[in-house]
Amino acid sequence: MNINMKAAVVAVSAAIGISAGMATDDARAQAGAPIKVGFVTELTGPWTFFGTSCVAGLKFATDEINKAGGALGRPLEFVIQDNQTNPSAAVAASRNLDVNDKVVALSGPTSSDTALAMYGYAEQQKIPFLVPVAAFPQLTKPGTKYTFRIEPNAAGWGYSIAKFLEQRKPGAKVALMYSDAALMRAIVAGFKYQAPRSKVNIVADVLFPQGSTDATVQAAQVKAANPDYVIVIGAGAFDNVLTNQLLDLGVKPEQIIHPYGITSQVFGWGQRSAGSIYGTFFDIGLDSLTKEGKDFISRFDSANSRPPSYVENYCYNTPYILKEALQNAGSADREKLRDALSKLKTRELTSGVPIEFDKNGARKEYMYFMQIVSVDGKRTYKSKQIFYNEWDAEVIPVYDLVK
Amino acid sequence: MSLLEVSALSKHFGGVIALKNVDVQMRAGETLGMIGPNGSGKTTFVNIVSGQLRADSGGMRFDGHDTLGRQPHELARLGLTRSYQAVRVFAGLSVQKNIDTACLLLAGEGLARAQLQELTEWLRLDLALDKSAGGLTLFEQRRLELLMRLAQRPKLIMLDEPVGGLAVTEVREMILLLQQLKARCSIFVIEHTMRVIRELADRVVVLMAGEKIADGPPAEILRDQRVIEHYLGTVHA
Amino acid sequence: MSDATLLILASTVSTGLILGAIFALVAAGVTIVYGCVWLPNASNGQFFLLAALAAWSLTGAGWGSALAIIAVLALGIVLSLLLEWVLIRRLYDVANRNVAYFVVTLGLTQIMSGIFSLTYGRWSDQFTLPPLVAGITMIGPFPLPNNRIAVLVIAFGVLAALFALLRYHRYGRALRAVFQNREAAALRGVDVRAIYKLSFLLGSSIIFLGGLLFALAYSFDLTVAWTMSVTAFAIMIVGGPGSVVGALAVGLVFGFTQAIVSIFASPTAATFSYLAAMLAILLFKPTGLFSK
Amino acid sequence: MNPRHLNARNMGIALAILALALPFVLEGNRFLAFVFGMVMINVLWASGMNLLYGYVGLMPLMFAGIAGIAAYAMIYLTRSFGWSFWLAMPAASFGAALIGVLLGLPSLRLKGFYFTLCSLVIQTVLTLAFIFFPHFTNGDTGLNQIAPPEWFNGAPLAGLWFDLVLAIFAVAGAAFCAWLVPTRLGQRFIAIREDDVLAAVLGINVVRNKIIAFFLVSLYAAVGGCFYATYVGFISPRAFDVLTSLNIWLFVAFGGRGTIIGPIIGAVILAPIPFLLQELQAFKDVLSGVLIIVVTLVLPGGIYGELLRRRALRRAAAQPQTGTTAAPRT
Repeated sequence: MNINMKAAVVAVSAAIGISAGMATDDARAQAGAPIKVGFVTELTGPWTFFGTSCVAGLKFATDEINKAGGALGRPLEFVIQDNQTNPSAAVAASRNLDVNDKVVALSGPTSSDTALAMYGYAEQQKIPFLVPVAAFPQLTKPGTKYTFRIEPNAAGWGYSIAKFLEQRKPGAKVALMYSDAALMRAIVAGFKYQAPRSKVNIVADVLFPQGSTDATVQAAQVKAANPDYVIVIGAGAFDNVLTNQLLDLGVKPEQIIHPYGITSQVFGWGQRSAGSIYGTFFDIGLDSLTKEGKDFISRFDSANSRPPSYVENYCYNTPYILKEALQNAGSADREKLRDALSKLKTRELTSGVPIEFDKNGARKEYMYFMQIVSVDGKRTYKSKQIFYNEWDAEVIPVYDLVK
Repeated sequence: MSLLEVSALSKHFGGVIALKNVDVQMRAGETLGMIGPNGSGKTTFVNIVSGQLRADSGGMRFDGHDTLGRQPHELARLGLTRSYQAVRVFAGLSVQKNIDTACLLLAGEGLARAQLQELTEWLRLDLALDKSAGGLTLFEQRRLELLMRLAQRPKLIMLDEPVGGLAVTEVREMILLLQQLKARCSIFVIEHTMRVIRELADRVVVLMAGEKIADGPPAEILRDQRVIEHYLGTVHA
Repeated sequence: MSDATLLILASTVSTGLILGAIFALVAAGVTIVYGCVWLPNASNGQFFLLAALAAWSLTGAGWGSALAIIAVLALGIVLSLLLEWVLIRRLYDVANRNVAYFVVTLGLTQIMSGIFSLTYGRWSDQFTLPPLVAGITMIGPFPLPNNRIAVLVIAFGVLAALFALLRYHRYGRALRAVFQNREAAALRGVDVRAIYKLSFLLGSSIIFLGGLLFALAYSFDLTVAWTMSVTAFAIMIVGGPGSVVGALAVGLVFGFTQAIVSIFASPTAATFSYLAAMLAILLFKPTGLFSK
Repeated sequence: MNPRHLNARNMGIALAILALALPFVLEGNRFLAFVFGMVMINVLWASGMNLLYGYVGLMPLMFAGIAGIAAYAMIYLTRSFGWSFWLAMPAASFGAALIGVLLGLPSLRLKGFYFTLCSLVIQTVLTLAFIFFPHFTNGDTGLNQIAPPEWFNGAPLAGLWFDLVLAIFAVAGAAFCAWLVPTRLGQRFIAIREDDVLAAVLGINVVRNKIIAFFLVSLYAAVGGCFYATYVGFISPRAFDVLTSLNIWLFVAFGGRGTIIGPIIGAVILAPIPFLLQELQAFKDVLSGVLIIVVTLVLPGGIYGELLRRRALRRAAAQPQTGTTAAPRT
């Protein structure tokens, strides 16, 4: 079974063009059997880009940690499995890692749908579950014991956008265009809750089913409503379609707000989007980058010929968080690790943002808003930080807003 | 009283008229033949009477019931069944299974083993029981078709060209069988081969382009001038 | 305000036309193969996607859109020939082959979609082709990309050519003869198997073209294949198997339905309406609306 | 009595004993035990699909959709009204079976490809409905933490005992088919499969029998769906999409349609693949696609059907030719 498992790791890593050889070989060199963590993420399917980016970030950290002696004197080994962006597959993979590989913890999903599926399994089987990049609020709903989420919840993002607009243009008229997915529903729910309280008026609200490919008509509707800002949340390439069709219609880049932006998206929006605003949790344009942060960016860039975004950053921090928790727990025991995680008080290596989890495993919320300065093909882009705010997850009734 | 009573039956497919005001009466125990050139509406007639097609207009009574628009399986229960020009048996099943399936209709009050045995031997299928029906010769299949119908104790059986495609010797045998069949139930038979009609039918109906042009004993029908010029001329070749 | 309504009107019409034309093309391809060869190809959506993906790869490799399109069409013809030779012709004489073939092509669908998610899955959020023609034409307040105008022109051009072919060319007459009655056609000395082969080629090439045009006009992901398969079948059934006129008319209707529905409801409502229409036709007029 | 029947019956009994014994054997390894449970659910499904596809000759591609309806309904009843699983499951299944009958009505008018296409459309509509009416189904995100059925003492059914319950239902499902086929009803089904026009002429009410068949097959789908949901603990629309229907169909076609043993063999061989070969996850669609084509073109009888055919040929060869091949002449 072990051979079998190694084969899986190698096959998968090969599939994403990163050699898992290094990590595991180092592991052999280390004293003591590796501490296994199940990493179930999107290596195929619609969220592939997030999954592969995440694994890229993860690799950096695991290599560093294992070179520096691992955790508890044992190497950290992330057993990576593909969930095809399919919740059922995610559950199957989790079960396999739990029973066959006896992993101490689960991690990995970057899509809320797969994360929710694993959440159910982890909570039922009492396995610590560290979610790097999945923002659906219910992942930390009251009563959650084993799930910890590094990314702020998406309803909060919506709240944050409303706060941003309140400060930027009181009484702003806003149009919403978004795809129908758990993440998008949550963002919009948070925004719609906070909008009236922040004196923001919603003048158009357009929902697209998954797999939509065109928005000509809807863009025209939005343009006709003549808003000050358009919040665009398309799934995958559809985000570019929405953006381009709005720009074609003469909407100004400065009017377009993307709740979240990772590198590939920024490149996708392109130079014509210079001036648009996007939310994020880590960006090469941040004011508060630590030395490790700058270092990570430059090394990631030279390795992947593109700068990292918050996805890579969270997955880069995940092994460090686990390492610290394991050290505090003093043993690779699931219950001990869970307690250690809930007590953890630390900071993100790369940006110095504090990391602590509340009783539900939710994190102290925060968000940056960046403005695109320039986009240079698929190689680099420039952005500047224009807004930052922090808030407590339950400042809005987040768990009632999104079921 | 008459067993089958069809009055002013009409049917058209799109623009084509298949049947036009056809009246046919049939007494119990009688054997009625129907002749006519290809496309004269013979098979359409059988399809309608046996419930497989809906008539556009007209009346239909069988054994005292109004049967216009009744489903085939209802008619089967009333005792009206049919055979097919292109013989139709469950080719995928064994002969025995074919017979069993036919016997499903009359649960308790079905034929006794002995009667079934007698039928099977009469139609000389007793040795073929566990062969696949698809593997039988055409003649054997026609006999099986008969056996399956008779197993249901029909009052009227409508035969659509029962000797079609059979070899000369087989035709002779079939006619023999059918003559014995007359003792068992009333027969309505469509045929091309004059011989069958001449030797079987008590009475003949002639269809021409969907209309009944003659109705009477074979002998005089076969003398009928119109029939000869329109039909017999074309067939004897 | 009237400017706003004009804006919405123009966008609706243009979308309806483009979608409709592409639907019509694909449905025509499906209906020709089914109506003539009696083979319902469930994997047509995958062919459609294959064309789009191939074009995406080629343009990604630096080819110009026009060149890529021609190359993909050629590839499509070769592939269809291959498929016809390996698989399809084995079914020409199978009794009730339409079920067998439908199932086989469902299998083919699974194979192709599996391969696509393996090969293209990891990029699957970034499929857009560079435009064939640059620039934007203003229709009143509404900006219509010239690229989409080009797509529209090509689509209708091909549809017109298809009509001419079926109406006036010798092949077209033979094809219609086979549509109506295989045996009779065979008796009249038409080489039925040759017609089958030609129709399969023609049909799948048209589907390929449909995929290319769709990729040009819109961005796409791997899910478009299944949607297109179902839509194409819906159009074929409603329009009447074998009726290219039906494919065109119903295709346009569906295209406009989608465009109009998306003004006041989610486009899903459109999909539901297609399927509902299809079921209704299947149940109450299986021959379709335009069948002779 | 035809020896093949005896033979098949023995095989069936052996399989049943095996099914009821394995949970105890596998208790050590929860993963293999889980795979076993999934196989049992699929055996149940395959037997149901076989009832319609194998014996009535219709290919219901909306099978998974019906399973989905039952699963969602069952969860709704347990969560919103606090019903016990053992109450909600039969209720939901019965309801789903009635819906299955409604969805089957087209088959009374349509034949062959048109029916298959129609059932495909219905399946697509159901999948869309599961995705786009989230207040019941929570959309593409799916429902998780589905509570397992409660045991007699109220404790949640789990581990060995859950596997055992699944085994019992699977065996019961297959046994019911085995009992049904020789009955008059089963014989009518077969007649309709072989030639429904002839069946009607022989007095069989095709419409009524098809409706009965649809009710039964939907019941199988529904019960399987309820157990699937509680056993996996998570469902999403994808768990009940057309690919699932096709896979279940493949179990039947690959094993051998129209036999009791065939579909079981098919499910036992094919169902575990995606679990045991995690590395092949991505390839499993390709694999089943290839199998579908192979079965349709090369092995229409399935492996068990092929086996029976071979055996029949051998027997025929062994027997001396009786005089019945040619029609006796007078």
